[in-house]
Amino acid sequence: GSPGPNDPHRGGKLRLMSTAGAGTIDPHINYTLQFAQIFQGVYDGLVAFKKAPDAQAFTIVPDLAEALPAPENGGKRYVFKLRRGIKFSDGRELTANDVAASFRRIFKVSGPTAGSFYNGIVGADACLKTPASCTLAGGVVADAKAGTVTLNLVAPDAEIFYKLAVPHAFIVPADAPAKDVGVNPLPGTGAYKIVSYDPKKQLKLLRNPQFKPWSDEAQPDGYVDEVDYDFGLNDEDQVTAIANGQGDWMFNPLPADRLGELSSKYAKQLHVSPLTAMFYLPMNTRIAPFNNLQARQAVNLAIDRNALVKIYGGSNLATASCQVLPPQFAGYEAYCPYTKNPGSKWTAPDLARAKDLVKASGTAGQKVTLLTEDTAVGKQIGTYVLSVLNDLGYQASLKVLALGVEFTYIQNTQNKVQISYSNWYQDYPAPSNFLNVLFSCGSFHEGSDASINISGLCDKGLDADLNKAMSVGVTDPAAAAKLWAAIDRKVTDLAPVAVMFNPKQLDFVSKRVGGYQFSGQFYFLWNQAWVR
Amino acid sequence: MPEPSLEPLLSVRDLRVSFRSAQGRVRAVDGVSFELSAGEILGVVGESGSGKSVTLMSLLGLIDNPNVEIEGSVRFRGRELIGLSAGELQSVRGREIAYVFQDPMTALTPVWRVGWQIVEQLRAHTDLSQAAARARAIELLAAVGMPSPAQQFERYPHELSGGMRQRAVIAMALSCNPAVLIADEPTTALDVTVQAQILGLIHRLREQFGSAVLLVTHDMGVVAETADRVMVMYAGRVVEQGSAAELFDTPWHPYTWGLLGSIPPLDGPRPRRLPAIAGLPPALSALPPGCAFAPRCAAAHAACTQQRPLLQAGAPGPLAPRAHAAACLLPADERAPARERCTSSLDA
Amino acid sequence: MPDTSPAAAVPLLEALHLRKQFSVGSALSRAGRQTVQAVDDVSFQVWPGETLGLVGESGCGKSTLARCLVRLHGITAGALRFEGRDITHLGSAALRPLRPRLQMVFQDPSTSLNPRRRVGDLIAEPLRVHPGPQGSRSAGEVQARVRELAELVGLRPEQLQRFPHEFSGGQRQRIGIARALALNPRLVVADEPVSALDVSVQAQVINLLADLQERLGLTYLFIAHDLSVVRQVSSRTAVMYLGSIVEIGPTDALYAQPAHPYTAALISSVPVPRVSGAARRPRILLQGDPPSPLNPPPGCRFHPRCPAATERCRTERPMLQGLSGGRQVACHFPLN
Amino acid sequence: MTLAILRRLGQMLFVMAGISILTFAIFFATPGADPSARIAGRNASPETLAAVRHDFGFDQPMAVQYGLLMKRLFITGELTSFVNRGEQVLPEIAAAMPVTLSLVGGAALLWLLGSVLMGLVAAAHRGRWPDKLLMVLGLVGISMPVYWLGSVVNLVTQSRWHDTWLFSWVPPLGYVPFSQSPLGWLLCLVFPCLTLSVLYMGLYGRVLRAALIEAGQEDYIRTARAKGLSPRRVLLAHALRTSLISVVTLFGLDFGALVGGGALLTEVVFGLPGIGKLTYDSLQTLDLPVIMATVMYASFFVVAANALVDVAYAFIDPRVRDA
Amino acid sequence: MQADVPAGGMTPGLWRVALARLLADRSALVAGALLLLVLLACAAAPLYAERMAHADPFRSNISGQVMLDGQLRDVIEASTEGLGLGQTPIGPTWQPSAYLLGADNQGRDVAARLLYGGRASLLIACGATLLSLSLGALLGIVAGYFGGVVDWLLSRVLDVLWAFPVYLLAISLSIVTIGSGLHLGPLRIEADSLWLPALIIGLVYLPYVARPVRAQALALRRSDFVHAAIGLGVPTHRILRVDILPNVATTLIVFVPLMMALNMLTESALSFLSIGVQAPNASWGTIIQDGLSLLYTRPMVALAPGVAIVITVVALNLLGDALRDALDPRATFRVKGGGA
Ligand SMILES: Nc1ncnc2c1ncn2[C@@H]1O[C@H](COP(=O)(O)OP(=O)(O)OP(=O)(O)O)[C@@H](O)[C@H]1O
Ligand SMILES: Nc1ncnc2c1ncn2[C@@H]1O[C@H](COP(=O)(O)OP(=O)(O)OP(=O)(O)O)[C@@H](O)[C@H]1O
Ligand SMILES: [Mg+2]
Ligand SMILES: [Mg+2]
Repeated sequence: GSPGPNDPHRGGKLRLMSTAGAGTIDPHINYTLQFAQIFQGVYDGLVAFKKAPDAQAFTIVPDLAEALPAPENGGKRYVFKLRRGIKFSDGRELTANDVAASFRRIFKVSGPTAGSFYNGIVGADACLKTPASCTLAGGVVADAKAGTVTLNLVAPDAEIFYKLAVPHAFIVPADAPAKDVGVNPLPGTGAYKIVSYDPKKQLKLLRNPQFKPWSDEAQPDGYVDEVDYDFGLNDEDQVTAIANGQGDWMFNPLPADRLGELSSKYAKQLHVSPLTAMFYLPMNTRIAPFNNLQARQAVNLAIDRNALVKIYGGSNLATASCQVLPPQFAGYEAYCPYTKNPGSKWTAPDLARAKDLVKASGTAGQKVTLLTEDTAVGKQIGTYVLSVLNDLGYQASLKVLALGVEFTYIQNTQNKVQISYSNWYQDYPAPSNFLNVLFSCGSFHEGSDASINISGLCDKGLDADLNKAMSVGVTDPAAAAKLWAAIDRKVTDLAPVAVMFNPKQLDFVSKRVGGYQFSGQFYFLWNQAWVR
Repeated sequence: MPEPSLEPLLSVRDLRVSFRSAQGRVRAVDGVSFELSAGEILGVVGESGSGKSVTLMSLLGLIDNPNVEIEGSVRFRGRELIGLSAGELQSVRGREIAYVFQDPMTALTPVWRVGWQIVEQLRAHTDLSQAAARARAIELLAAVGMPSPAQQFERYPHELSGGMRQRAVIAMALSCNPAVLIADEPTTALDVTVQAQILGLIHRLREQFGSAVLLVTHDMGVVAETADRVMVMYAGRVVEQGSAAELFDTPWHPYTWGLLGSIPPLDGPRPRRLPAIAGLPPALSALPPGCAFAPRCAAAHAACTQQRPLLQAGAPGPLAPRAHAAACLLPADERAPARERCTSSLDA
Repeated sequence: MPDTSPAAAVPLLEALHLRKQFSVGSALSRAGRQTVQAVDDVSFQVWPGETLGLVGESGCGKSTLARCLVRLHGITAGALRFEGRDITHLGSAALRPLRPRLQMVFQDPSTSLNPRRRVGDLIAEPLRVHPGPQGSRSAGEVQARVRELAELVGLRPEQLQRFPHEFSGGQRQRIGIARALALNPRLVVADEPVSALDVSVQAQVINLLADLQERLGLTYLFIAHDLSVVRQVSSRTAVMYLGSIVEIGPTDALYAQPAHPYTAALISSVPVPRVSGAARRPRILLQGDPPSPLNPPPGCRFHPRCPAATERCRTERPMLQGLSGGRQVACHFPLN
Repeated sequence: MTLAILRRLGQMLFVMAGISILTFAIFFATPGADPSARIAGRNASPETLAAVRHDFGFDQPMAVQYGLLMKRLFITGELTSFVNRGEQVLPEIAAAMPVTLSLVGGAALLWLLGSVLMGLVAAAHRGRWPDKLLMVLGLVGISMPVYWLGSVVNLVTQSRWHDTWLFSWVPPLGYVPFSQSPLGWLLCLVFPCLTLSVLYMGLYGRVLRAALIEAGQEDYIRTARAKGLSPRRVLLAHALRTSLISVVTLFGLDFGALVGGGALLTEVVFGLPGIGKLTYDSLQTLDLPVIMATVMYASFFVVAANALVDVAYAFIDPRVRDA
Repeated sequence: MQADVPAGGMTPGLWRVALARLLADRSALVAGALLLLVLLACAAAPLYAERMAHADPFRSNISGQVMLDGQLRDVIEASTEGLGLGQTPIGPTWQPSAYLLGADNQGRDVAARLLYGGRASLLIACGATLLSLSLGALLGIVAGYFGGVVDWLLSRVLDVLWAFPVYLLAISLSIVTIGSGLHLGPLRIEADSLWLPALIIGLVYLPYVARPVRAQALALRRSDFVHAAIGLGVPTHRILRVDILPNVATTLIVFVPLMMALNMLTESALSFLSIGVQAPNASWGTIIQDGLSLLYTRPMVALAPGVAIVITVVALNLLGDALRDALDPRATFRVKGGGA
């Protein structure tokens, strides 16, 4: 007979849904989780995140490279030996030249992370200045005959493998155009290939006929023959479609007013998984009133994280937190000074102490504008925090900006945003991806609208600690973890942000989907699911 | 001119029309009686607002106002028209009694061709085929003196001049050979030279089609030149009636004197001042109790303000509908001297 | 009777080859934009103390001419003199001091009075905007003058507090006249002041105008389409046809012996309120309708309707030429 | 005549140029509008940002940027989105058009039929209860926010009573192309069209009734009645025929505006991927090329509808034709 | 018309006559009463919120609790079935003392918010109406009266505004100003001010007023009584003030309720697209918007403000029609199909 839903089963069509496409299909440029999730089954890097559930996914395994190379030259050189016989979906064999060209392409197309992830490669400086003439000479050296690629770094980098495993470092053919390919997919080496893409309608994937599995950990074979990723339906309708079995999975968060119905009627089809992410309120440490430490701490003390968790969907969908690092991370040590009974866990807000702090800070009565984004959660959190700010004695007002606009707006130092709503999802599971990216002096760019250090914190001592932790990490991860834990505490004490909670992912799949797996890195592993 | 038959074609008895309004009841027509015989032209004169149009429109129930009240009797060929439903009146309207309205500029539906509108009427009352109706319409247009009638047939109303439009309206009115043609100020909007053409036309057509004509105007000159008999209205009432000669040569009512006197003469010596009627017509909602003209009448005496005069013939006895009659309390013998007094005193 | 002799040295108002054209129609309509020659080469004089009557059919350009004369319209070509001074192209500010002496009474008394103002204010308006002989007038002076004017035209003082819509047509025309007289004008251009009125009221207004002329020594340019009215009021009469004056002369002579075929036809068309008595003049029935000023016929404008038209009339436009007795006619073949 | 057409075209161009400049100006006055940062991605280095800015020409003077945009939109036709990079804008609009046309066309049919019926019945029963009832209904129709009505309709047909026989046939929200399933197409449009037409039905019904009653006082209606025509014929052939003129001009303008994306709220509420939704989405993400293209498209329809109405007006109303 | 002229001094002016006619119009009275009711209710918002519902309609009350029928309940209750996901606010209690119409997803009293929302909606509608009427009248009169180049220029500007799809323009303007408010010289409007949407809506509908006013001014410019005034030598500024403005005024007054109605719908639509009134302020549109995310569980949150809008707008439209009948039967007010 036919295999039951619980038995692995090859073939069929998986129907994914989202309200909209996520922009360009160029893996070197697209910087969205939505498409990273797709790219992981379509392209490969030299190394890869392990295709495994939850935090196991944070392990790096060799992918196009035969093995993880040992650092040479004091951690500044890595030599990757490529596997033989891997072919792109157009039938051409992958060579070392493709790898070198792909690295150059990151710069040539001005990839979003070219300056932040790959600026440590020798020659990257020149490439960043004049992308068109990028050679990365001495930085990425391909030896086609030997089948090796040598990567030379300016300085040791503890996180280099992570950076090589994200989609921006995926390998595409050497002759890929040196510009954004937009809606025309590039050939890849993964188990699936993208056959068509219309950002308003559909992304279609089929099996890559050239694909022969080489590592189940890095690029496992998929179960379904075809994947249709449809765009255009709103979230309510996606839920209905999945409930009726007309769709298999949706990308968008489930609408809040359907949660009750779903959790009682479709409990079996729901999957809750923890995320390495945090929702937080950046406070501008450079302008009043939050240039005052006590004022910032007061906000931290006053917010009722339970209420915020409720807004997000309840304690089953989020966990209150006071600190920057999420629980699954190396270096995470539970720490919460901003609660009724300070310790490791948040219990209740302490409004009285918060008010005292505001009084002590002398900032009471000042005008504060809170920025938030135009999503259901964003608006609700904004409204709630507004009440808190007013309770604290500020004259608070709220501005709601469109989803696409808010992030660049609050990042822009010229806009002098005092406090805002934001969230941060990891690029890769390293503490620096939170602590260094969000709070180092290097992440603050005066007068730029891409200043990710929104709170504008620039603390010499903290910067020194960050650099130390990162360099120690190259050789001694365990020692580094200790350092990171200290930094996490230090940042939390400095309170440049008020962390609210760590969210969880809620996936709703149709009855016929089996083999649901959640990767901490790429979330729902669609290529590991099967359909009846 | 054919000898007017004595059998009345249309006989109106004590017609009263009133409108209910916020100010109370407005009596627009108050006890009007007259007769119209076949082939006869009856002129109705009176100043603006004296109730001429309302009288005529109520004959065929054309007043489209929920607040109107019509009393009295209108007999056409012995058939009572008041109280008939719109459906029953349809066969009379346009076929037996046709209308020509005051303003040719607005009397035709602007979005239909002139010919179409004539054909429409023909086909509403006869069983002519489209082609036959068309031929007949062109014939009619020719009869009213339209140059190149086949072309005019295809024109829209706005493409015609005022005189041509009025001709088209007349052609339409005549299309079913009506027994009575009601013309409500058919020339007021036209120039004198064109007015002369239209009046000539009405005369000619009366001969040709034999219709009786009820001609409304406020121009004494037009009545004098066109009508066989004349009826003068003031404030919704008939103040004087009689043959044209009687009325113009020996007017009895002081209002008629005034009307005739206030027109500047076109020949002879020019008076230094015109013998105008003093004052203004009364508001219909607040008529004086006696003679409506009394407040403006130079010959009024005490009784005029109390007693409402009835239409009275010169000779005693029952009032013949065709007799010269006036609604005035002045004794017959005092009229001529009074008229003399009034006009000359004004000229002083 | 006012002095009508042309011997009075300077004409009060003089029009020389006056022209006024309008462009009409929308660019989208079938015919496109066209020009209308509403006033087409008109010349005449108005002498102090006289009443010049102007008759013509509807649309022949009487109102346009009147508005040109008081400079409510710009003038397309020609010249206009008032009191000997060229006012053809004066701007509105330069005209303002002249306004008190050159006034107009409008055809339709119901549209020429602002419905939202009380009658007293309407009559007072010219007094308020023009300074009197001793500088601007006090409120009391204005009030007194308004009462005086009201009495002059036969309105009761308490009626001054009412609105125009509460008056009858004849009364409204009196208001218009009072307003025009407020500043003691020399010339009053009256554009069909009685056409909208009933005969009985019409006579009252004509009498009023005559009385005022007598008392105040006014000069009128009196426009009407009713020939008998013009005859009653004017000492000289001009007849207009399609934008031009076809005949002008002393009233009695013109009515008794029209020189232009159009004048003759016009006079003969007027219905006379008489059935017996003196035999009426034989009627001259014209053919056709007045042509549109959009495409006037060539040559003599009247030739398509003229019973006596010849080939010459079709091609050559007759100019106004002098006849005996101060008369002028624009016809190749005058009737006498 | 040709000159007139040229003038009219000139005017249209002027208006559209004005609108495009206004749109452009509004866009660049918007805080956070500069798309470089969004295109470059979060945590982009300053160098990357500069490179993106240069690539997209955001470092050029405004006038040059505007010229470039116009050129890409109207001349080369290869305008691409800022947000969905590589996505061609014009095909996007072409794809959205049939959706909007289906919605607006269906609604127009409904509201024209409905309002003519409403106007006629009300005018015929002037002052009596059918008139009063219809006019109050029309008023309520005009007064309901369309998005709210749409939401309530959705609530009723998609959730509350979806399981009853009454609404079980209602398909899920969204659009089904005609080519894919004619029946599906029809069904998915029923409620959106009804919702959209309510406002206009009320509006037109009231306008038509007023026009009919006004026409009823015209002299030519009196003439028609004096001719001995039946009341129905007087109403239909004379009163309605002239009254329709005012409705036709209204209709032209409204239809133009709706086809141009004016049905935005309806499209958003019913999840129809038409022009309005496209515009709305692009405004949400500040996607200038798409905004510009849709605004130009919409204003083109408005301007063209204005011009067409003038021409059509001349066609239906002979008085205007050669005025 | 031959009027009998009553003896005696002052007679009522046209305005007084119109007022009398209005007072005699039954639908106008009904509309007026409805409007008054709405206004009073909105005016009493603080009274209701503080005295009866004891609720702050602008403060989050997510963790709050309420005593209902002797039971202490969470205002926002967590679902306990299945996986225990989702939170549901309290539904309508139909008791004026607490949560008459239920709570929204911030745990706030919907009834209190409804009343406060009405204030904002009415205020914005009023402000926008004032703006478009005053500015529109000014532009329209200037363009219509002076004609020529001025008219050409103003007309083209109005054409551009007119052809710019209403909602697109409003949305665009809102998006521009929502971030930092409007700072134009001395004019400073903060982003969360109610004047901002009022300004935007007023601006967007400028042509709706300016165009008919221009047409009317043009007609008045050609009317006999203005000619008469020119003929009398009345200075232009006085003509504008005395002859043009009072005659345009009737049209403007007729426009007031109709524009209010239109503005109200527009405001609610903008708020629905979350670019109108900014949280925590509420207008009926924002409440509907909040309510839509609860539509399937607590429909009353979205239904109630919708009904309020319908009632108010119907009343305004009725009043507008009655005013038109009473004042200026020929005034035409064109509602473009922008609100769809
Ligand atoms: N529908 C109506 N409602 C109220 N009063 C009306 C109505 N129609 C006419 N009247 C009144 O009836 C009176 C007579 O009007 P009618 O039209 O018959 O006068 P007329 O003699 O024809 O005047 P004109 O010469 O101006 O045509 C007028 O005073 C008018 O006010
Ligand atoms: N403002 C204008 N624009 C265009 N054409 C005009 C204008 N005013 C008058 N005309 C045209 O000029 C011609 C003369 O018009 P005018 O009003 O002067 O005639 P009139 O003799 O006063 O007629 P009536 O006796 O009807 O008042 C007409 O054909 C008219 O259509
Ligand atoms: Mg009449
Ligand atoms: Mg005139």
